[in-house]
Amino acid sequence: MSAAVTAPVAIRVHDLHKSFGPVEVLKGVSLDAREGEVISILGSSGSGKSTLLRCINMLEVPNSGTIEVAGEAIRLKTSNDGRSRPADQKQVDRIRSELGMVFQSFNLWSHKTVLENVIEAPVHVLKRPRVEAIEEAEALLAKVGIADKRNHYPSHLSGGQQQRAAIARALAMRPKAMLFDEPTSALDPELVGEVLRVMRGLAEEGRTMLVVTHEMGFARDVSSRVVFVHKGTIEEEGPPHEVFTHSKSERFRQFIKS
Amino acid sequence: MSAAVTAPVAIRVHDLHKSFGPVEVLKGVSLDAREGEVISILGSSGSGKSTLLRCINMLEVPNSGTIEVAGEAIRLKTSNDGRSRPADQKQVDRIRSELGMVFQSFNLWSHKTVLENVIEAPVHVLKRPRVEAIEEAEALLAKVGIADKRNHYPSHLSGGQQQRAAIARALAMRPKAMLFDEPTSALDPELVGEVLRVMRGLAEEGRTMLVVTHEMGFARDVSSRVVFVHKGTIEEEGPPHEVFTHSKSERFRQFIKS
Amino acid sequence: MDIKFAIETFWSLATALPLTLELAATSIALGSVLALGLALSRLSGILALDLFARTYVFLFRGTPLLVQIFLIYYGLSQFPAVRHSIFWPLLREPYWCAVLALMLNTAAYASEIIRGGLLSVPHGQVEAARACGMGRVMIFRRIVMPQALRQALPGYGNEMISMVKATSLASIITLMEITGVAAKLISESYRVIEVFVVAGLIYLAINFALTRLVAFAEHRFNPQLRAPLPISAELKGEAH
Amino acid sequence: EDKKWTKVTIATEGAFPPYNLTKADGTLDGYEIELSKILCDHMKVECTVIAQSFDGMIPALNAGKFDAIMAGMSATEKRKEVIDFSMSYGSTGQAFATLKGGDLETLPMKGELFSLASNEAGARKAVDELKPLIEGKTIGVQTASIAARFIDEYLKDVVEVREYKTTEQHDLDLVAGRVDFVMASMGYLKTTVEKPANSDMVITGPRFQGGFLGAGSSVGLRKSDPELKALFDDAIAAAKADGTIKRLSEKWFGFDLTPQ
Amino acid sequence: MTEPGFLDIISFGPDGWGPALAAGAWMTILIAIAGFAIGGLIGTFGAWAKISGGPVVRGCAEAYTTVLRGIPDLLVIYLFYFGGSAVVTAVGQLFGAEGFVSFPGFIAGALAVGITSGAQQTEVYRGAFRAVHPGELEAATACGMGRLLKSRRIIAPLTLRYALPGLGNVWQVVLKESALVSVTGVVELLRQAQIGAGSTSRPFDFFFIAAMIYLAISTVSGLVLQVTERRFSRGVRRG
Ligand SMILES: Nc1ncnc2c1ncn2[C@@H]1O[C@H](COP(=O)(O)OP(=O)(O)OP(=O)(O)O)[C@@H](O)[C@H]1O
Ligand SMILES: Nc1ncnc2c1ncn2[C@@H]1O[C@H](COP(=O)(O)OP(=O)(O)OP(=O)(O)O)[C@@H](O)[C@H]1O
Ligand SMILES: [Mg+2]
Ligand SMILES: [Mg+2]
Repeated sequence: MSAAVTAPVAIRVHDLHKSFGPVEVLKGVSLDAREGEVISILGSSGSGKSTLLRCINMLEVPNSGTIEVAGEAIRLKTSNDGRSRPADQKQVDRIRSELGMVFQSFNLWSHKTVLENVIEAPVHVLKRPRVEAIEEAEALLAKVGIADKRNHYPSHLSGGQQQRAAIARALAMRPKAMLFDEPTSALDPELVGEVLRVMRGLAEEGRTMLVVTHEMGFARDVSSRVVFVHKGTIEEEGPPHEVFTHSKSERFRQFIKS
Repeated sequence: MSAAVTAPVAIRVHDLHKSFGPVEVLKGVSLDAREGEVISILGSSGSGKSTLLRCINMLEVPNSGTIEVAGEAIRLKTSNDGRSRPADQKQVDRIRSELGMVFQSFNLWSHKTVLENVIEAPVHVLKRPRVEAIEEAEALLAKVGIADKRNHYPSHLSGGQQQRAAIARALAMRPKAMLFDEPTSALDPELVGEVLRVMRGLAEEGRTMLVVTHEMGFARDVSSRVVFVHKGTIEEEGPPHEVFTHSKSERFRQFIKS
Repeated sequence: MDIKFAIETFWSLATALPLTLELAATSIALGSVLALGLALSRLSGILALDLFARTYVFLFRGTPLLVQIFLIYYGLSQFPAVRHSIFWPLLREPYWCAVLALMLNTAAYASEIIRGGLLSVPHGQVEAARACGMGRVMIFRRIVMPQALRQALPGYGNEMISMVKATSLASIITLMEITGVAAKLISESYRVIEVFVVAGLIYLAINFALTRLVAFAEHRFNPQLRAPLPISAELKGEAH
Repeated sequence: EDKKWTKVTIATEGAFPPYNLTKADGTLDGYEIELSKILCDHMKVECTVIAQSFDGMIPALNAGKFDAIMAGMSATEKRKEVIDFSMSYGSTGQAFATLKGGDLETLPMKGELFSLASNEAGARKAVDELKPLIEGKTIGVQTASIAARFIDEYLKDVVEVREYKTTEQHDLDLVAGRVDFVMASMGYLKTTVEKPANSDMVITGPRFQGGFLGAGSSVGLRKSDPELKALFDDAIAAAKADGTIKRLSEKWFGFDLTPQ
Repeated sequence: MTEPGFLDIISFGPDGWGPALAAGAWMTILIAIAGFAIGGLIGTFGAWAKISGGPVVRGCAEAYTTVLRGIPDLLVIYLFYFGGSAVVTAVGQLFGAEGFVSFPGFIAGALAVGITSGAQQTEVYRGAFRAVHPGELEAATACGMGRLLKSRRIIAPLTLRYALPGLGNVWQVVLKESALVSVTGVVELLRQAQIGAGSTSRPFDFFFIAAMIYLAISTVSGLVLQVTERRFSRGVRRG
């Protein structure tokens, strides 16, 4: 469970700041995720968890701070209008293809079937052979239990089915690291167990994972480290067995009490 | 907790069938919800829970079966093309205004701010005075903890904030009965507790509620009855203390075990 | 209505059909490429491109096509410099002047339609593609464009039909397409309504075919609006 | 029952100088406008002259939008199938125009007038003499005008024809070099070449009139209004006899176009 | 007499065409506004018919859009102008009026333009409606909003958001289409320019100034459209 503390850093976030207009959502967040680590990101609604994940793969460009993926820092530049943006789009695209992401709102492509959603990036970004991609996609869909829905369009799926399709889509990229934004929110307890098992498997393969979750069970049992975000900063951090039993943060103790 | 078994029936569903194309999703569901009852609807993903709720307020028109709200049956007719549809649109609109609904995917109106979303229906459907509606809306937004976001557009909200706005919007109608489709899926444990407390308050006021949920805690502690939907039929039903301890259904026992 | 006259009229007009179709097809095809470029310029965020596209659309949407054709055909040829340039062999020909005017005009309209379609694609769809590491071009080609197209298609259908009808203006620069021939028949017979009704029916037939084509494309582009396939069909589909 | 005419509405184009034109202040003027006033005085009717686009003028007459047309319209056989015409109030014949310095400037028989009605043979001979000189050239004419008809009848195999919606447009293409020469009414061409903008244009070769070229400009009338035709015929005859037409045409065109 | 310059021609002085051109421009605007408004009514109704009408209503709407988009606009105007006169005359004679009763060219023109643009607006609204997220409509339905209320409060603003670029196009088309109305004897801008061109043999001056006036009208309407577009796009996220 505990990834070697000596493993190389897969994702490093340093002093990240992000504002939307006048509101500062992230106020200097720093975080190191070593290879094979599974980090649960906890925090109340609106505390900035999604924003943190979205900054890591540059869907939101931070105002300041650095992000390194596999030792490579994403270069930013400040454009004329004073906003910062990526200096090298190619670099960002490459890094993104190594980071899988499951969105809180799924964002499945509405004009493609489930299967097409899953093979889209492997075939077109990673240039894998189509047949191979389909084979793998079907295995993934079976794993999350929606193989029978592979030719359906997202608008014909139930909420949980959409979420599972989104998970399969992210896994199909075989990314080195994964960013999950509440990947089990729409799932029933059985499926939650199922999906957590899949994620644990990934962790055992040595894949790094950052998981925004409200599942305390997952945080406690599966993750190697727990991070508690509160009002834009990291208020508490540590191995689950430590933070869940004797946390220094009053706020965190209150959060997990409920 | 247990609503008087003699209370009048608020929502009666009888032998409901619904197919999408060739796939039969609901295969004869019957359910009586008495006034003041809180019914938890459990079931695995894709079992037809959302479809059931959506049929009750005619967002999906059932293929056959009857639905009664407060003793009044929704009249259906079969149109020339063989599909059934409501016979009296006015009746359906009236009944809908008495049923609050929180969608699994929130469905906030993207062109209106949070506050506008909440007062829209009270002002325009129920013709309440605007000032009064605003006052009440602000109280509701405060209750769910997003009073400070009242002038934001939905696209600028976090997932949990959107969900709470959707809940406030449904409550603002002061409906006689409420249909909740996974109302706490995007919320952190603290907020879940908060929202469940609000719902319990509603139940105590005698409001009927049908709640699709994956929160076993809620099902066990708050609801007066639990319904387990499996493959389009009701597989198990009863007061929570009964079904959770000695259920006849093998499938249900397995479902809650995880 | 005089059936014999109508039939005669029909046959005279039918000889002009190929020219009408050719004008419409050429200018729509060339115009769509230009339109895409303009729409992308508008959305590129590059000030110079944006301004250029805005001005272009402003000029070509803001003035009547009749005036544009007139100025391109009669106006340009007033300048000796144009007459001695390498473009003269093309500009000398009424056909190419008509194609040029129609193409420039339709590009302005179509670029706005395409832009509307591009803007209607929900943000989350683009984000999901970005998160997969798709580059700008690929996102555009595989995610944005298909969704934008299906949104823009009804409007674009409108525009193509307008273009078919707009070819009629080519008659003022001596091209004998359907309206040109119709005008000639009218000034010989003075039966405006009869000739126009026959001509109208021919245009209607062309445009009807075009609408069906667009409707078919719409159907193809909007699979998610159709009922889900029956399982058996799905399995059959899997075979190939 | 005979109808007593007291009010007559006359349509003109208002954009075909010098027959009819619009002045900057919006009022109509021109040969036909002045003539119409004199004719109406003679007929003792009250006239209103309105401007109307040339396309659709004949159907509009038949639909009752107005009662008469005076718009430089030649009374041809084709048109006579649809409407009636009064006697002619002006005949100028059809002439050629080309660019100064071009090889067609020196066409023979310059200014000679041939009548297809009284001297068919002479006209044919003149045409045959022209043929080798204009072989392979491109000519511009107005669509379905009598000039177009003339080319179709006599020169179809010799020249390439381009048809224009208005005469002013073939003038533009003449200047641009897309056509080598044009054929149009002498009345029109004469005033056109005198404009400063057209200083490069000259009238060349012989003129033709009569026969299928029509009896010259006439008042167009509904077939159902024979009384009105009688009134106009009477008035035009009087205007011819007392020299009014000669005086007006010399003022507007610079030459006499009283029909024989 | 010396040839007047370009500025003399367009001036409001004694030999200037200024007043005539201004009157023509005003007529163009009137016809365009009337035609666009009529088209808007028809378009709304047509889109409604196509989206939620029964098979018969849908069929009618389909036939209407196909035919009116398919035939040249000039034909529609002719049919209204001559056909309208025939009808009005027949009705007039029924009540004892004598001879021809004229159908005013302006009304015929505005109706004809309205009916053709109605067909185009139908398609624009229909396309835009489809871009609206279905969930947002469901939410309105679930509140018990009646058809009208839902249309007014939710569908209209959301549809307009996506329809505005297309409507801008239709407006431009209508503006230019008003020129065809001149066959009914109405003197609008382009007709005035042609009259001027014919009467003075200065086609380029007149077409140029006409183009400038059209551009001026477009500029003003473009600004209005931009403001409206911004208003209706509130709450949209774009990347
Ligand atoms: N519009 C539709 N067209 C076709 N099939 C549909 C449609 N909507 C739902 N379905 C199918 O009906 C089944 C039931 O869907 P429903 O949304 O009711 O599930 P659910 O119980 O709410 O699941 P979840 O917990 O995942 O939300 C699913 O298998 C789904 O694929
Ligand atoms: N595009 C935006 N514009 C303005 N404010 C935004 C935007 N996106 C997010 N915010 C604000 O930033 C804050 C953090 O949002 P974020 O989505 O990161 O929260 P979260 O921790 O993921 O919450 P949840 O658990 O509810 O999903 C919220 O208060 C939200 O209102
Ligand atoms: Mg979030
Ligand atoms: Mg559901």
